[in-house]
Amino acid sequence: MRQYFKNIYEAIATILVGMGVTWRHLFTRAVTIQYPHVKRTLPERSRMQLFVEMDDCIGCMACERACPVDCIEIKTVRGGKDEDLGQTSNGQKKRLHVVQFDIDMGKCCYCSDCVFPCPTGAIRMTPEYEFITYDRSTLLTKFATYSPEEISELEERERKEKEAQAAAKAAKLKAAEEAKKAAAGTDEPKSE
Amino acid sequence: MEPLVQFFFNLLPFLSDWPEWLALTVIGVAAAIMMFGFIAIFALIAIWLERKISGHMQDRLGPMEVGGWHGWAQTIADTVKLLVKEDIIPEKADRPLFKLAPMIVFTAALSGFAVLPWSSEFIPADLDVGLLYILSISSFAVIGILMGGWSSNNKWSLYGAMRGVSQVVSYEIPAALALLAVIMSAGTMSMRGLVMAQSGNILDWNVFNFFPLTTIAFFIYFIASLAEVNRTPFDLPEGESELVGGFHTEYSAMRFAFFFLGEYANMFVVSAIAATVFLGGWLPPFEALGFIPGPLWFVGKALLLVFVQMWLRWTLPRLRVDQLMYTCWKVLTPFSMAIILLIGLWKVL
Amino acid sequence: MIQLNSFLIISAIVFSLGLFTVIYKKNAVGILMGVELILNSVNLNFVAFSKYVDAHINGQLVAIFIIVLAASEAAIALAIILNIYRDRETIDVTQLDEMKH
Amino acid sequence: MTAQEIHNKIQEKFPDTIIEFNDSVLQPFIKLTANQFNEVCQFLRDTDGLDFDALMNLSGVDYGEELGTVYHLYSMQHRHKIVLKVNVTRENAEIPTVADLWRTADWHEREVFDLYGINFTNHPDMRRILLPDDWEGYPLRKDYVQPEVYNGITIAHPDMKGDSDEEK
Amino acid sequence: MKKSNIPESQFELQVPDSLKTEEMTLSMGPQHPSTHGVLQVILKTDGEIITSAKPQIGYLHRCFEKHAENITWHQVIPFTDRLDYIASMNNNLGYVIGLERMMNLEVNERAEHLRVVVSELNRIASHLIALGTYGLDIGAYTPFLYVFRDREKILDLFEEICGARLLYNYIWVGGVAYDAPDGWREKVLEFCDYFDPKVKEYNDILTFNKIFIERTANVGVIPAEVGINYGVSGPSLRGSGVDFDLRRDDPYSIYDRFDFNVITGKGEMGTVGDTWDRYWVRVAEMVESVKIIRQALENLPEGDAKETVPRNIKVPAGEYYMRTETPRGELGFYIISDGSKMPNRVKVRSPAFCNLSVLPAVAPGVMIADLVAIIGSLDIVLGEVDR
Amino acid sequence: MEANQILFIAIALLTILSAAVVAFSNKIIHSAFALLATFTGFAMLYIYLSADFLAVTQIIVYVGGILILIIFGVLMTHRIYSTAKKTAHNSILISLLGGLLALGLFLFIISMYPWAPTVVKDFSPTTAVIGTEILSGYLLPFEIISVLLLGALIGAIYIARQEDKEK
Repeated sequence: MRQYFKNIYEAIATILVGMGVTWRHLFTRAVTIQYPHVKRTLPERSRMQLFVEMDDCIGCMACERACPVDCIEIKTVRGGKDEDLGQTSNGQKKRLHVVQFDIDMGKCCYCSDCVFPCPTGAIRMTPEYEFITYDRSTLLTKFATYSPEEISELEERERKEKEAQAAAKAAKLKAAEEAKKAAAGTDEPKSE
Repeated sequence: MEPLVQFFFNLLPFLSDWPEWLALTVIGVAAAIMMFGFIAIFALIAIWLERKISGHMQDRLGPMEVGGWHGWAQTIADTVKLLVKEDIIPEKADRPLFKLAPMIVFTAALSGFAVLPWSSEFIPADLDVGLLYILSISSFAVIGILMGGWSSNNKWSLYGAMRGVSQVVSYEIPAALALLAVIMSAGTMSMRGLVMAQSGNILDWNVFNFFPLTTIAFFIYFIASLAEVNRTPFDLPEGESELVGGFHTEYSAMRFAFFFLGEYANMFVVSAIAATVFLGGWLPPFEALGFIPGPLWFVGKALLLVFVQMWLRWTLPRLRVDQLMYTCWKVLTPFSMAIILLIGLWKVL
Repeated sequence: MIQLNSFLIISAIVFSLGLFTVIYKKNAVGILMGVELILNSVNLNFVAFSKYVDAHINGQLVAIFIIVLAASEAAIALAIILNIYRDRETIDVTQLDEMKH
Repeated sequence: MTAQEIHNKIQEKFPDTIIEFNDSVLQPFIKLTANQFNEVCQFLRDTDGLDFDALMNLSGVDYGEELGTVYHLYSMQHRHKIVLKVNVTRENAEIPTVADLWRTADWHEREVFDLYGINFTNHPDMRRILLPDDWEGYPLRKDYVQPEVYNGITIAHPDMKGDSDEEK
Repeated sequence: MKKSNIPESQFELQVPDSLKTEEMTLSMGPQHPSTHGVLQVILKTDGEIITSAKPQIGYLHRCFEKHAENITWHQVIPFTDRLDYIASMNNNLGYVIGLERMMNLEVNERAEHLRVVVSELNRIASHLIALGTYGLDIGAYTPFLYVFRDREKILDLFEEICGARLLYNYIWVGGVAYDAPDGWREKVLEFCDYFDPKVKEYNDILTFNKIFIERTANVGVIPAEVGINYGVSGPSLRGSGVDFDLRRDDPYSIYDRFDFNVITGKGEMGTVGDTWDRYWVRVAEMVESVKIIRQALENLPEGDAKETVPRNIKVPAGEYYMRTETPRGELGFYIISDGSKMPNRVKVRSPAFCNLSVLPAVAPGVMIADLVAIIGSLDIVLGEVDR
Repeated sequence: MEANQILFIAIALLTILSAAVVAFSNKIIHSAFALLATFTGFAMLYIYLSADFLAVTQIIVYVGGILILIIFGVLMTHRIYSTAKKTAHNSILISLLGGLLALGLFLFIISMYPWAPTVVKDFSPTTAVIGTEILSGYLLPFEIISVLLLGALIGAIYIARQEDKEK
């Protein structure tokens, strides 16, 4: 019987305590931020959209290898022999044309693993977070500035260079072989 | 009947020249439309208030966008949204009953307004058995809930309906007994008579009349009425964490809106009854405040109780079914019976 | 003017419907509903006579007693039906015939 | 109690069951035969002084030729651990269940069955747990080939199909 | 000594035949407000009473273990974030310490301290969610918003130190990804001062509310031996009165240097091991976590937290089972390395998985509302259950 | 025709039609819910008969009590989670015959006797009169019916819980 009345008393008392809490909060300042009108300033480390400074990219593919979800796709073309591709901001010389640097933000897991291996600090995460779209394909960001013609031109040149190199190599090899042969003996008749 | 007719005759004198049946029909329809309009407006305001109150109690702001000032048009926007939403009826549902259920629930809530005394002049129907009438009306809502829950052909809905029925049927008893305590002291069941019996200042109100007996009766009625309108901590029939949405899980669009409207109308009805029976209805607390018209006092008192209902809702967790029954049968009912007994003794001695 | 006759006719129709229900339904709960219809129609007669024939309101008082009786009858009947259902898994009255044998 | 002592105790009671005991690695383990495994576990759990009342972890492993299950036991009372290993052949992958001794094993064994296809004999409810019941194959086996279609749904996204492995 | 096995059917409710009404089979979930994600429980009910409850999991299965076999050691870390996405720091920590022990790697002092601070902050954040959603399960809406208000502050701190709010990828092999920025330490201390009085607020509005106590006390009692046998761990096991905390009993990182209490359930409001006890353990643990954070920040050494991070990770061949105390319990990583740059096997012994497995044992005989309370008190995260 | 009479006819039709649904419906649950309309119709007819207290009592007891009992009875004795359940019936011919016979008999009797009202009463509140009557003239039946109600209550509980005794 005592327990019965104690229960009733406790119920009433604790309900009143709880009501007191909510009553006090009725007059405390709300913590909500009215988002589109007021925006929080994000700390500089905020990991939101990826950004690549293409001038600094040397096409080393470190970020592509580091990405755990394969959202970065890079294609490079070797620069010409005497071509000057400029320097990165930390003074490294660029040797490759980065003809394709695609980041699919729809796949990105925002781990920032790609940021750390970059030797030139070209890829970084920015506090930019408003990139919602209705179309998933627009999340694929292309950073490379080469036009398709330029790319095919560069690729063509690279192919030619490669061929030339291969030819040179083959010629070199052949020459070496011949030299070897010549050294081994001159008595053998030459074929054709 | 007379006060309302008189009220309308004063308001629109030409009505008295019309044939009686026509005048009466017009008055009846006008009163019903007024009540419906009141419910609609009240629901709009109450839902907005509920959002703002819950928001501020939770350190939030609540709706802020629609309509400019503190999102005052949010509920209107939501109503429009509900109106144009697709009305989904489950394929295996019992269609006639499914469609009927929200109407019954809403009609029951609307019928309750018939006997509310807004002021000494304006009482839609001053029944001799007014209070009993209100108690009887709530059984319609029960059937509506049961109908909706069963016809949805959803097990969660059925659970919600079963809980709702057992809850409302049980809590009618302490609610009726608590009101009976006052009926005993006032000697009438007419709403008007009940208010008239409390005339004087605040100490003549029933809530202080047989202090502390009627005060306890007031709290008992308030708690039981919370249960009757399925508000937290007694919102088991729709307890969203257990039964998804309870009896209205499968309802959408306007049918859902009618359940919702019914709930808010019921909130007002039970608060208004408490205000009438215990807090002196349209009477001001002191004679000096008599210049404020009666309906404002009445609505103000009812709104105060509605606010307390909301306040409780955003404070308390939900009871379990067996605890609900325990509270009803082992706490509220014995207490209300004891109060009736004591008031009887008081009256006799 | 609404006459006594109208009530009597309504009552008669509902009574016959109730009787029909009692005979027609095999389901015990259905039969109970028929009984409720019959009781209601009887009640209506009592109240109608109370208004038109009786100088006092004896009819209404009888009707109140009938309502109470109907309530207790429904409670008992449903308790029995539930019990039968638990035992037999059916409440089809035509199958509840072992008392005959 | 050290791993050596635990090993000795088992050796004493079940002389033929221990295949290998390695005390030199980070976490010493005892490799056991499958046939008496349940009895050994019962012994480990119920013997005073051993009291391995908790099965911390149960995991399937694919060693290439063989499949195996690794049990990490812990004693709440004495605060000592031991690792048990049971290896079975790919063709005849059956291990006695320990779900009756440690209820933890119930779901873990189902998971191993689900992902490695090791059947635990006498398990009360040997079904797949994480994958759908009609899934084919045991994905964590090293020789598992990802099917292209499951119930008419293409599994691999066209962009992703098989490019992740070769490139690295 | 022969100990008795705990049979599967021990807890199955035996309803006498004569009392049996029709059993109803209910599918609770995978879309249900209080299954904390995509858990499905197949319920058999007799009225409001549950006669059996069988969890069906796997709706969120993301093949973590298969995935981990195809990526490098370091790339696994972002994936561990996504196991228990409410307490990612603790997941990082478990995996990373496992690797460090296999590689025999020393971590510098500042990094160790930062690790402890962020893990404990994350523990508070996770327990806050547990509290809030538990209140929601019981029907109290407001505490949920209060805890989110305070969790938000922790997330802000995290964002400042590592840039992310939920999936941090912060604790790396050999150290941490970023050093703490200037003023971060003071901000954390400020948070600690702010947080202590808030616990009283939670207690006022929820913990000691009579309705809440009635709903949770004496419900879903897990006796200690049953809990251990089922592999229940963490606050759920401590709620059953088992004085066991890996931070103290199997220490990792630098937890052995701090002074904190291990909270156990004492059955203050009902039976030892009921849902209220599990809830209360979480509340009290938050206070202990604040204590640890204060101590760690007091001794936070100066220096560079990143200096010991190796550039390329090669884990020597071997295997190791590393277990750490996450907010949900014993998170184990069983790591097998064959010496290559990718793991051979990473098995996750997830605490939520084991905690959930006890549900069929405690559910029979309770009401539907209690089942919700029990699931809430086990504090499962489906990301971790299904992996 | 006055509005009053139109309303009366509407109510009468509601009562009779819903009673017909109760009788003829194939789904027992529809019968149960149709009873709601029948009971309400009767309550409204009582208002026409100046029996306001009785009308309210009718709703409280029949709708709030008996009807819910009946619906619960239906739900508990059927596979309650399927809405498509239909029930079997006896021969409709015999039943119709029985019903029509009774109806014919009643109509015959009603038409035989000129039911002229002997008293004309205006509406006056009945609550007080009923209260006084129950505690004076009808005290004995009142007491008996109270005891009966109590007995029925205990009996119903006893029957419904018989298993406990067996155990």
